[in-house]
Amino acid sequence: MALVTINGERCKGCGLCVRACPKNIIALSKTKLNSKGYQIAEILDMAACIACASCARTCPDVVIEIEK
Amino acid sequence: MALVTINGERCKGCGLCVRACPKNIIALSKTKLNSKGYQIAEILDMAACIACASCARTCPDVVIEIEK
Amino acid sequence: MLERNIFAGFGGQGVLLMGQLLAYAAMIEDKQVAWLPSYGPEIRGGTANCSVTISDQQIASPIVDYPNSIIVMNRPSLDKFEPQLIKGGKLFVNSSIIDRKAIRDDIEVYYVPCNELAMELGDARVANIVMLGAYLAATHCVSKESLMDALLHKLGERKAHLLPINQEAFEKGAAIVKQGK
Amino acid sequence: MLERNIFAGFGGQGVLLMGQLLAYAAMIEDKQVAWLPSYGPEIRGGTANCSVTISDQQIASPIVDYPNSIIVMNRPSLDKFEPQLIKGGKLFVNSSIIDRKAIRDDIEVYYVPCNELAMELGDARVANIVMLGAYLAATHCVSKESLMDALLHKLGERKAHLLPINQEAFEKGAAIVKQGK
Amino acid sequence: MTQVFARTKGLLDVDFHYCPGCTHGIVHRLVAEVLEEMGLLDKAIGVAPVGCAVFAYNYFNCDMYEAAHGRAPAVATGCKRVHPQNIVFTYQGDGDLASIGTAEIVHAAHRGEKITAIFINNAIYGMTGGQMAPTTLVGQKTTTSPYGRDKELCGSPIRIAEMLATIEGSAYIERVACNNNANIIRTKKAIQKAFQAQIDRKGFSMVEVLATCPTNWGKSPVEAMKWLEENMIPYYPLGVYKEV
Amino acid sequence: MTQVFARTKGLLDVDFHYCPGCTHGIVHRLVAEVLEEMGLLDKAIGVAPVGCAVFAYNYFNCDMYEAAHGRAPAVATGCKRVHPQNIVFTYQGDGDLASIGTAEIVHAAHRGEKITAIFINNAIYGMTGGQMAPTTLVGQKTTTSPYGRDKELCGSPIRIAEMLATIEGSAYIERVACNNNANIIRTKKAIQKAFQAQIDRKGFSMVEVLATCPTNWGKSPVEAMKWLEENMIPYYPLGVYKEV
Amino acid sequence: MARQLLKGCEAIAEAAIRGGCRYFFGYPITPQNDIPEYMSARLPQVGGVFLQAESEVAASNMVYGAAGAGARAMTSSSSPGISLKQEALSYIAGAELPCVVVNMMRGGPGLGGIQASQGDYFQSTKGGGHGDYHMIVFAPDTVQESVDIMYDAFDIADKYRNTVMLLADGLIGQMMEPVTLPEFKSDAQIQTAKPWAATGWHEGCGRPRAIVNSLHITDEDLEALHERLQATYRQIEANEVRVELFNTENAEIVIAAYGTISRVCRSAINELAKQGVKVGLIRPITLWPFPSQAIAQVAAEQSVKKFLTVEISAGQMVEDVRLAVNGKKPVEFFGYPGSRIATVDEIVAKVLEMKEG
Amino acid sequence: MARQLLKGCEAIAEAAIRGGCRYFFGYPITPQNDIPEYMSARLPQVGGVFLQAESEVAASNMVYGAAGAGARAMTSSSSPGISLKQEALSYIAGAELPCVVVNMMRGGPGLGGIQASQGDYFQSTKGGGHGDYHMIVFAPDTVQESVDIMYDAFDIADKYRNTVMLLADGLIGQMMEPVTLPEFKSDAQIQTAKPWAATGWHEGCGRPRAIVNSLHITDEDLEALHERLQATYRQIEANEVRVELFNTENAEIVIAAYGTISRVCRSAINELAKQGVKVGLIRPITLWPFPSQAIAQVAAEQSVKKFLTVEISAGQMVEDVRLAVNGKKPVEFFGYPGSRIATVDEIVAKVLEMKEG
Ligand SMILES: Cc1ncc(C[n+]2csc(CCOP(=O)(O)OP(=O)(O)O)c2C)c(N)n1
Ligand SMILES: Cc1ncc(C[n+]2csc(CCOP(=O)(O)OP(=O)(O)O)c2C)c(N)n1
Ligand code: SF4
Ligand code: SF4
Ligand code: SF4
Ligand code: SF4
Ligand code: SF4
Ligand code: SF4
Ligand SMILES: [Mg+2]
Ligand SMILES: [Mg+2]
Repeated sequence: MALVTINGERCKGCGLCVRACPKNIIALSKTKLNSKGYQIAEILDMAACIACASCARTCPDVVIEIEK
Repeated sequence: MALVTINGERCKGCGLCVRACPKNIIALSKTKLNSKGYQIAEILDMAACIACASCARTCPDVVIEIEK
Repeated sequence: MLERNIFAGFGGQGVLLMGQLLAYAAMIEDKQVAWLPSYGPEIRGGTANCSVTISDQQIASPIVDYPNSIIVMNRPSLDKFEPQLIKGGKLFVNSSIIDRKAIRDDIEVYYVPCNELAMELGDARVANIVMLGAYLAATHCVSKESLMDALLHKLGERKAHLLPINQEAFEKGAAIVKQGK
Repeated sequence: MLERNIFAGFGGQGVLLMGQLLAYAAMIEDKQVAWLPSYGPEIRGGTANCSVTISDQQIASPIVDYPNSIIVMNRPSLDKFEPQLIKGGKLFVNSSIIDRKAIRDDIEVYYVPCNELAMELGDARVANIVMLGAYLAATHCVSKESLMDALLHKLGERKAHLLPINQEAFEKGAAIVKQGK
Repeated sequence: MTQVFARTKGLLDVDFHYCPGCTHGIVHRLVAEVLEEMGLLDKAIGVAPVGCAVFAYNYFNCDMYEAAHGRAPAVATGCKRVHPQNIVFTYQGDGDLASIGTAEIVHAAHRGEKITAIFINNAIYGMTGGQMAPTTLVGQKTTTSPYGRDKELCGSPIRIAEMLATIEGSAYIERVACNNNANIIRTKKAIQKAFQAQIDRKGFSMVEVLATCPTNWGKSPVEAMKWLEENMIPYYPLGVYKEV
Repeated sequence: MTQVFARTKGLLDVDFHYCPGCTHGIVHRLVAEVLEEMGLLDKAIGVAPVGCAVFAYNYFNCDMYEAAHGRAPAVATGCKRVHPQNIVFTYQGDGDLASIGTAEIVHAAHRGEKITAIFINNAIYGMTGGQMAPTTLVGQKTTTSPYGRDKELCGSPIRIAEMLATIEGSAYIERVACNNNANIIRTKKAIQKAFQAQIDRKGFSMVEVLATCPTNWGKSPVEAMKWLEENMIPYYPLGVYKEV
Repeated sequence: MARQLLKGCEAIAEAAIRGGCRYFFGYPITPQNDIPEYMSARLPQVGGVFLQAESEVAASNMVYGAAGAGARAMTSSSSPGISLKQEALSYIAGAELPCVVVNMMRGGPGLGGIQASQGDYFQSTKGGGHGDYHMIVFAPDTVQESVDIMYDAFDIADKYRNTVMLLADGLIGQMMEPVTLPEFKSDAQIQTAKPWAATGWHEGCGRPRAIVNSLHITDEDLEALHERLQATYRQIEANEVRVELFNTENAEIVIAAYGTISRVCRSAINELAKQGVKVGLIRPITLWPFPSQAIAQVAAEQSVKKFLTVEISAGQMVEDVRLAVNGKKPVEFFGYPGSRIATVDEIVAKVLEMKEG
Repeated sequence: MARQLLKGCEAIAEAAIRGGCRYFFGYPITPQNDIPEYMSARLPQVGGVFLQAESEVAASNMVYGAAGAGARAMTSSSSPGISLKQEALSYIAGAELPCVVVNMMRGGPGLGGIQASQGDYFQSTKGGGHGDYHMIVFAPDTVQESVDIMYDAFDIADKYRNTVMLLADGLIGQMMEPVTLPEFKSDAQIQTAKPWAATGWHEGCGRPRAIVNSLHITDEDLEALHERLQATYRQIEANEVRVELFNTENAEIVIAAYGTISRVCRSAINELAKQGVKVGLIRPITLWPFPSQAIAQVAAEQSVKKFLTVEISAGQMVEDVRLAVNGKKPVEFFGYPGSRIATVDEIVAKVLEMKEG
């Protein structure tokens, strides 16, 4: 199983990872804002993740790390 | 018959007209220098001139005029 | 009369606009006025602030070292500007998102839950107008009418329909201050 | 000792070189010297001139307003510089191509048929050296030996074989002056 | 568990100042990864432009310059001539490289300067607040083309990759985009090839990256990506324009 | 008798200051003839460069500017925007246009500026005494490439016509030479077409003329023509590079 | 007339248009972007042309081209961009062309920062470009004054065939103040006769062939140019000096300051007046020509003991003040170079210290 | 050591190389072409690099790049070209980089002419670029002095991390005089430690990561830069002033002049001495820092009645002389702006007139 770690404090809620995920398992949190006021990206269904790293590759703020 | 007039005072003796003439009838004077000290171009054989204007076209100082 | 105000908050909170509205209203009243944004370093994001000086005489320095009033829409602005307020000056705190009280006790403080009041009206964007209502109710720096004129001018024809909600927001803010009295 | 000279002529006549040779010779003799070309406007062709100041003391101005000697290789240069020569100064005229005499009578004039003398030697290019010979015979500004050293230096190894003809040219020029005496 | 994706050592561990969704961040990461993977970090010297990437000197984990607006290629040239064994790159926006710095980039290519330019074409002046760039598309509204870029008034956008490819001294020129996974991977390969051309002393290399500026385009980051795909890629064809 | 060839009214009746055999004179005449023949003299406004042609303002029989080195296209732009109905042309050397003025010429083309540039490529800086130009051939000795232009050090010569042809805004781009009768006639035609493109408001037009600088090449005018034929034309192919 | 609340940059742009500007060539740089942006929207509405150049170098040469064509043309920029224009500004001087340039200064040197600064005083007043030339340099202290200056700037430029520069610290451009905008100048006012301009020519068209040119190749030509220029400069010095004196009568200490910082000084002076200290203000409105005479007159006053020059720079205008005072009174300096702005308190303290010392 | 007869430009180039210059970036312009031409032939022989840039703008930014890489780099140009370098010079100041620049002045403004001129005095000494910065400006009057200055210029530049400019009228560059060339500096002397330079970096390499930069974005950073710069300038003012005094003792009138015209003044002084008129000469060798103290001292002399500043410009250095004299004595000006050169006779006449008046 894959483990996607999003560094929430650095996430800017841009949503590009959401668009990039082929599994559609990322979404911007409706509730979690970081200290800068950004809605943080969250993995909705980690089990469905195929560790393709599309999300990490597209993240402009380099806040996503992936293990498998 | 063609008449080629070379404005000797303005000629700089560059020899480009000599090179350009298909009839080989232009030469730089061995004797005539103008007031700036340039050897002036001269027509050696006006009768042979075909008024092609090659000489005038190549003259950088626009000193040649041609009538026919 | 010489009023020196600082408006401060996050980029998107409309603090520059608050200052402009006040400045515009003051101009309508034939006062002298200067609006000065801090346009600081070319870095994106972060906080924004502007100062507005209003006077019935020619304004010497438009730079506000010692404000009479400070309007803070977020916490960092409170932290930064509270110490600068003159003794007896007025501090307006957006209590919706600022989680602390003022520290100083030699000033007048008004807590205005701007975002909540704005949400009550169904439009978070009018939080700044709520605050303006509170500010004017406390300072009477310009008249309500002038401010509404300023608002109308700013909204322009295309957005004139937004006037009522702004008016309501303004009143809500003013009410908070009047209640407090 | 303070000698101020102007060398002038057409572009191709080697007048800048004449000045440089004199300057170099003076340096060999441990004199102070300054060579200054008129590098004038960026226009092609036309006349060239340079001034050479030689002194046994530090040279103040390298600009020559009142030359002691003037060496003119063509007519325009004569016209231009004759009036500038100091009273009693020496004027060297390339009589081969200058068709007039000097106007002033308060100066010493030397007519040197440089081009003809050079042609006698079979090399028109040494006309300037002919003139230098005349100039030095009249002024003794530097020694002949120093000038020959300068020449050798300028010619360099590659052109050292040209020294004899230059020497001859020099002598021919000198002879003209000596004859004149 | 094995690491599939981790932050490269080529980047310092600090926040970017860029707006949310700004593609400068993606390209920074790619350049940094390539430098790290090719073992070039201790040889690399980067030149930041004037533009939103002006602070690039705070991000790349190697020696850095900040150059005057448009002059990064000249600065890189000065540096490379002193340190021919180092790997010198510029990172420039389209205002920087395609407008004020036109002469400098053309002549870096002309000299076959052994440097690599990373060229971020986001069709706008980001830092100064969204003015028209030479790369702004016809009809595109910006703060200095408020009625949309008018072809009659200011011409059609310039295609830098095509232009520089005509120059003998350029060794590797490619245009890529950072709009999706595949293209991001291609972008990284292009950057690798460009640095390799420098290592091999073949000449000048440049990678033009089609990028977004959500803030000044007035679009969300996701919308901006779509706009890039629908408008920029058709006008700026992707591909290798020069490879020697 | 009829006049077969007479001095054009497009030139003032004064001597050129150029060196003997300098081809600037030929191109001056051609431009002047074209302006006269097309009836443009009273509409024409020319911009002289910094270079040997700096005094062009003394020769062309129309209103003239003298521009800062390399900036003739910008000056012409300023003028053309004020007088869109006039015919504005620049006359520039290769140091002026291809080196210091690179950004200005590229962006005149980029904007599709309705001006015409006459570009004299003589592979050298004439006026300043024969320094290397970006167009100097590899191996060519100049006063700043005393050992011959070294490709490794300063790259291969830049081909301006090819480069500008990649730009959308350029409407007519041709490279010609003024080395013989036929090519001089072609040069004149190219100049005509370039002005026509401007009249038709099609965009930017440029004629690159391969030219000689006998003085700084250290050759007689005739030798210089031969050198041009044997060395320049092979590297700089003649022809139309853009016509819309 | 109705007052409007305008940002300095926008007010300047509108005033330029009303004063006859129809051609703007610029390049973006903070903190003056509101000028080109405003122009890009507004000029087409009045039949003018806005063009974003590829660089400041090109922009200023486009101005040379447009001014040489007889148009009222301007450019604006900020410090680094102005440095890039120096060659063209010198050419414009050498060709005796009229034009207007705005420098909305920022902190330098180099890329610096965009903080308010007056670090370009020397560059503007002594000639940042090469050769002996001068620009007429105005330094407004309010948005209204910026408008008033800009409105007449093209007239003055045309009158002397000289560059007029409006020099302001960034604050002036970013600030909003109520302004009264003047009416549009009439076409007749705008279209001054310029028989020297390149407009297309033919024999008998009533003027000589135009040659817009800064090359003066012979000694005589260059000398003649310099004589013309110097004569113009003397005329400008005689006619165009502008200065405001505030409270200088019976003042003990006189402050010299221009632009925004002069307003801070004014506050300080008011403050000091409350404390019974008589301080005056000399505010040069033209930095070149510099109001040396006015300063010398004030320096000659018995009451005046000392001068203080306050700047947002490391001490530049102070030299001109010293030259004007010419040793008659001590002239001190206070200020920070282009980042920090001296505060009212600091100026008050400095004056009090001078009073003691 | 053997004397050689060298042209000023060539002597300067050779002295630069012997003083450690290994990188030259330039662009042709009269009257300084002999410098790049000499460099193009000579630098490859000593393992250096000569590069002809596409423009003066590029050349000066290449110098920024090379200086930032730790090299001894220089550029040279003449007036219009120097104007184009103003932005880069300001960047070099902002990034605190050492480099050397030669300005072989020509007549301006604009394209002007190539006549001898000193019209760029203000540009060089007061900062032609934006922001508050200074270059160290040397003005030699002989070829030998040019050599001596150039030989040490890189040491001084490195010492202060500051630009050193050699400012000369074109005559100095075109003139030939005998010179003694110094020995090559050793590699040890040339390779000063520059831990701030970009050379390639890795953790633990013994220095922090290099950032060559002139952006100082926060108020605090920009202030800190200015404090460092101003401190450096004070140090330079304390250490590097150079001036020659000639015949100033008991002089009645003192002439201030630099460069070639100072030599004309010297001739005039000799001439006047013959007439029994005691005239002295103050010749600033550094134009910045300016020898104000030396001038003030001379101004304090009882015997000195008046000052005369002679320039090949419209009156630029005279301001610095006036500032130094500070009203103690009258300071007059004589000269022509950048075309004609005042003659010995004219200067003599001017002095005699001053003596009368
Ligand atoms: C000489 C100069 N001119 C202008 C500027 C202002 N300026 C800063 S960034 C920039 C343009 C940035 O646009 P771009 O290069 O496209 O980079 P982006 O911000 O879009 O990444 C400009 C014009 C400057 N700093 N210096
Ligand atoms: C800013 C500036 N830089 C340099 C010069 C010096 N300069 C005069 S002409 C010229 C080059 C001329 O070469 P080119 O453009 O090829 O024209 P050519 O003389 O060969 O016709 C240069 C560099 C200048 N006048 N201004
Ligand atoms: S690794 Fe791939 S599948 Fe997993 S979250 Fe990221 S994009 Fe989605
Ligand atoms: S791409 Fe990165 S910054 Fe953007 S939402 Fe996803 S994790 Fe956050
Ligand atoms: S017209 Fe033709 S044939 Fe006659 S002289 Fe000229 S080139 Fe020769
Ligand atoms: S081409 Fe003209 S200038 Fe040359 S020799 Fe012939 S006539 Fe004379
Ligand atoms: S302004 Fe545009 S380019 Fe700049 S950081 Fe924001 S999104 Fe990126
Ligand atoms: S130097 Fe060359 S280009 Fe200039 S006029 Fe002479 S031959 Fe022509
Ligand atoms: Mg961009
Ligand atoms: Mg050329």
